[in-house]
Amino acid sequence: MAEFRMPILGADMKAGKLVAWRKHPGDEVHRGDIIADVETDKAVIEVEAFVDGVLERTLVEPGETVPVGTILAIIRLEGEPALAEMPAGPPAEAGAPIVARPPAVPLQPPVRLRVPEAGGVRISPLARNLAARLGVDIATVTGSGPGGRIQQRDIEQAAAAMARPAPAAPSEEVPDRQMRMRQAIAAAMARSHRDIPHFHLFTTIDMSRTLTWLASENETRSVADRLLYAILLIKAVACALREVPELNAIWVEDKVVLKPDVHVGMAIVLRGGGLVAPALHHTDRQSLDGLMHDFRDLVQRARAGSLRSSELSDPTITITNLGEQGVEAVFGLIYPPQVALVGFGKIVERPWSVDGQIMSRPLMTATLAADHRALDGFRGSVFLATIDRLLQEPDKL
Amino acid sequence: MLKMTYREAVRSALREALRNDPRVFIMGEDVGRYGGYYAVTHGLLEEFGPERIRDTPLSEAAYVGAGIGAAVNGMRPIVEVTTINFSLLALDQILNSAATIRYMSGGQLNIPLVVRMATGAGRQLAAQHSHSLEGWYAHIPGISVLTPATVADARGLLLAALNEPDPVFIFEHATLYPLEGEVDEDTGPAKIGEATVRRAGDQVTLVTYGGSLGKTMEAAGQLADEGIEAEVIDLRSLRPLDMATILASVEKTHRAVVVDEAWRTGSFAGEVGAQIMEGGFDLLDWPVQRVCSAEVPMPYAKHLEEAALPQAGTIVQVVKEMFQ
Amino acid sequence: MTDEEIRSTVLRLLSDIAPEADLASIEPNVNIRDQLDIDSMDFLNFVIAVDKELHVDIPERDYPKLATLDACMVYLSERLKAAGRARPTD
Amino acid sequence: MAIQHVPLIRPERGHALALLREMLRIRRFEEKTAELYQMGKIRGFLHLYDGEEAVAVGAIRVLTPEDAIVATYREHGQALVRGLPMGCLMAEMYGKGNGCSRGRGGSMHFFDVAHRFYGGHGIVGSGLAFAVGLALADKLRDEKRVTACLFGDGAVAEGIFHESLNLAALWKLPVLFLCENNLYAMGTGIERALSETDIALKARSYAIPAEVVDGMDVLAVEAATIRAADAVRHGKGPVFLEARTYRFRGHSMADPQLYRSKEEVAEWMKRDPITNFEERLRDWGLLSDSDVRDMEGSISAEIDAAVAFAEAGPWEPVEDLTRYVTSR
Repeated sequence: MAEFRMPILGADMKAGKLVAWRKHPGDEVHRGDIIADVETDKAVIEVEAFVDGVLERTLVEPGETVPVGTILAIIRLEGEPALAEMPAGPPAEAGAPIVARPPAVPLQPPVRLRVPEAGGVRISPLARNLAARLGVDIATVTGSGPGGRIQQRDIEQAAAAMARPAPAAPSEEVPDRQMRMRQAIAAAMARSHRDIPHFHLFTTIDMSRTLTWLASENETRSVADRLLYAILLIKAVACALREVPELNAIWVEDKVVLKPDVHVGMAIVLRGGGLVAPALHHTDRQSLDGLMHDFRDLVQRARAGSLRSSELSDPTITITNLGEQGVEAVFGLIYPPQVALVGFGKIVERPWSVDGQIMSRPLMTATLAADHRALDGFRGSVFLATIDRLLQEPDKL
Repeated sequence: MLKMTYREAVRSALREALRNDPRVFIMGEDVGRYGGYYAVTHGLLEEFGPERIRDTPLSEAAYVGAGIGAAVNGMRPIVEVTTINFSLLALDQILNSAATIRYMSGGQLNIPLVVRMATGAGRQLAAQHSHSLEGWYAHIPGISVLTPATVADARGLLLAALNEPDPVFIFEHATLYPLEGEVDEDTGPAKIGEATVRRAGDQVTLVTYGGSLGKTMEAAGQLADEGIEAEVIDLRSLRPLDMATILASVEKTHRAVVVDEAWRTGSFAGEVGAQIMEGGFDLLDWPVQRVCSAEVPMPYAKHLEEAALPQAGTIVQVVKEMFQ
Repeated sequence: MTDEEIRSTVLRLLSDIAPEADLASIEPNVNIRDQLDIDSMDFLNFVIAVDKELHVDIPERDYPKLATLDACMVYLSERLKAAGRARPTD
Repeated sequence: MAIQHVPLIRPERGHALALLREMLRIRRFEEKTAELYQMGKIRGFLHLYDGEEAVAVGAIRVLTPEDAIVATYREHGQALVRGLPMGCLMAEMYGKGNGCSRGRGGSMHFFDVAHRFYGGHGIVGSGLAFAVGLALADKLRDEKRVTACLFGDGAVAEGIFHESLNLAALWKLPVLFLCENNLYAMGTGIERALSETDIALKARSYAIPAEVVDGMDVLAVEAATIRAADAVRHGKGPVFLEARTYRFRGHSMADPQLYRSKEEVAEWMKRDPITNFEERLRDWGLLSDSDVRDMEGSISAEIDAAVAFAEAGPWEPVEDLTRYVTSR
């Protein structure tokens, strides 16, 4: 029995359409006879037989498109008995009989890297730039790149390690990492205090509307989708920045540079001491659910020490929410090169006059530390008032 | 040592080859009776006769193809394609036959062929007669590409090419023919594939070849007056490319500028820059710079042509920016 | 679930939230948040984990009832009994 | 120019059978390669010789082992007649290391220095200049041998045709230009490609003696080639033969042949060089049925052995990828 398969009729043909049979079961077939018409992407081509015999049976109907190599018909060679019935079993493998190909060996000859004999630190320009920004001392970093070259991830890990004390590190190592992180924070805070003429403002915000709206909102949500009130604070700050853009800026080379995008940095306390303030990117454009998702992710990664350098280095303003730790008001230092720091204290039930009536209300102190070089007190107070107003219409956040 | 011009140095190598090897013969437009488009083959017809100094019809594809066939069949032809601008008509023969037949035949055929052609701009010949396309040829595996910049190399590299079993293409910058220089007639063929440090320096590496060597040396002189010691490397061959010499220099200087008369985009300078980055990333204190021709069909007017071409002043300015 | 099973589940979920904390020496009647340095994000993640693992949906108003480990045990066993799944310790 | 009809003398039996067998051998070989291509064993491009057998068999058998041959991508028949081992050709089309070009050339690029078979050239017309070069070297060294350059009517429209013929004539080079005019350059008929379709007349304009011959008649091609080769061998400069022939299959395997009618193909098939020559031999009492059976048997055995040789051939090791790029 000879198999008549869908032929390959061109250098890049993968499948063909059987247009018509020119021979039918029972017809005699001779070498060179046209047995079928097949349509390729070019046109219809007459397909010849390469054996002598009788067409036993066709397996594919005209109009069908099948991959090359598919059995189209069975030809009984001269002298062979007729087949009682078709051989059972799966249709022949669809593709053309793949001729065993030798494995392709990657042949890009490795480029021999010429490495400077003299010692000195080998570091990529990107990594050198990043180290400067994150205050990482490259001398202390071992490079994971070829030939020990220091790369971006080496700096990121060093920065994160500085920010996260190793959990179960052997005793003598903990103080070392702790000390390095303290040094980094110390350097930043010293620079902040030395260079930035701070002024501080605070206001008290009635949180009742925010909290009642949140409680009813969370009632309608499944457990996993519940929101924290901190998210509303973050969104309020982000939206307020739209109205007071001077605060969404950095101070570089003696002039304020307004930032087009709003990336609010959230101070995250790390267990066992230490603090990082990674950014929630495009905070103003995010939904509350988006912010909740991103904030949860940031907290997890901050604690695991795997924050990306961009998250660490590009917040345009920072929020510190020490209310959790029971503090009522925060008068903090700005993270350079930012020009503002927003602080939220804890929510306390207190007497509050509403339309002349004294009532008990959940009150929260919001503070603003700002760089007097970049803006004046008037704009700072407009900012805090805007936050207060936005929190009174939580449904619009 | 003998004082001679670049063209005389080429001629002396041709004459030596014709005398020593009966298989050698020269083919090209006006190489015989006219004495050569650049007078390189002047006098050879009288000495060696029309059989071996063959003027061809204006048929670049045919006489380059014929050179390939004759080389396969036991001869040692030296084909002069007048200028690189006319070689475009023979590109198929060069790429699909000369460079490919040895491989395609599974190593059975050798093509010991030398092809010489003038190249480059600087003589107000305008767009069609001023191309610098050696980089195209250097892209092709299967052939060698030589760019003699000095009188000594004009002779030494041609003699070396005649010892190669595979096709060699020699590009002689048109402005170099009248260049005066010293030649020691006893020194034999030069070494193919080795760059030469033409001027030592430890603050910046200037990589160049062929017609741009002069300007680059001039720039190095000006830089020295301003306290910057530049090392000048003459590639002498684009394929094979001597990266070892380049990287050894960059390790010392940490700064590299590649000077190449071709158009910047897709230039051979781009290839050298890429290989410096690949092989010497950690040596670099500054991104590799390139000084190439403006991306414009070569204008006729002198002041425009000079503005389009890389000049010593351009090189000096680019180097100084690397030292802000 | 027996009380013992509830207790070990609660401790496991807490350890997921605060891996560095030493849960063996946790004081059963002292506020969990202070002992384990847990903030509101961590506590919410704990509530979500309880819901996923024990299928007990803790409304926000009940949060104060889970201030300490003992309080958690009492609250959860009542909720599980109410749902017919708690059985008295053997 | 019309085809010169020279009265054909009856060939000697052995010679006649050899001519028939060579033509039949090409036809069966091409049939097998078509089958293997459709099965995916042979890939890439494949250009078959069916219908033009008389040209290769008539012309190439006349050449001596010292002569050289430059062919094109439709080269299977020429390579077989020249003596390249069938197994090596099949292995080359399989892309195997024991192919005549070590798997690097494929169907379009057979090379065999021992048989002075200087390749299939894939760029239309490029072989002409190459052949001129071979002949130039022979002339410079007074070698009394012929370089036969085979090409199709398509090459006639290329600039290199003009340049090569002019150079060969100008320098009186020992080249036998043999144009297989099969009336089509892929899908373009000759009357739609050439302002002057009389190719031999074109050749005469370069002061090259040119003759037209019936490319479907093996004896006619043989006779013309003997005359031409003799002139070339004796330093009279190049000679041009235009063999008017026809290809029964498409340009290549993917050719739907939209450019010609079935009737035209059928008409030409009546002049099949093999069946016609067979009939003539029977008329002359030189051929018996058993002769044909023996030929078919031995040819089919040779083909099966060639396929086995290719199937068993080793793949060129990938580590040798860059070998032969240069001589180093």
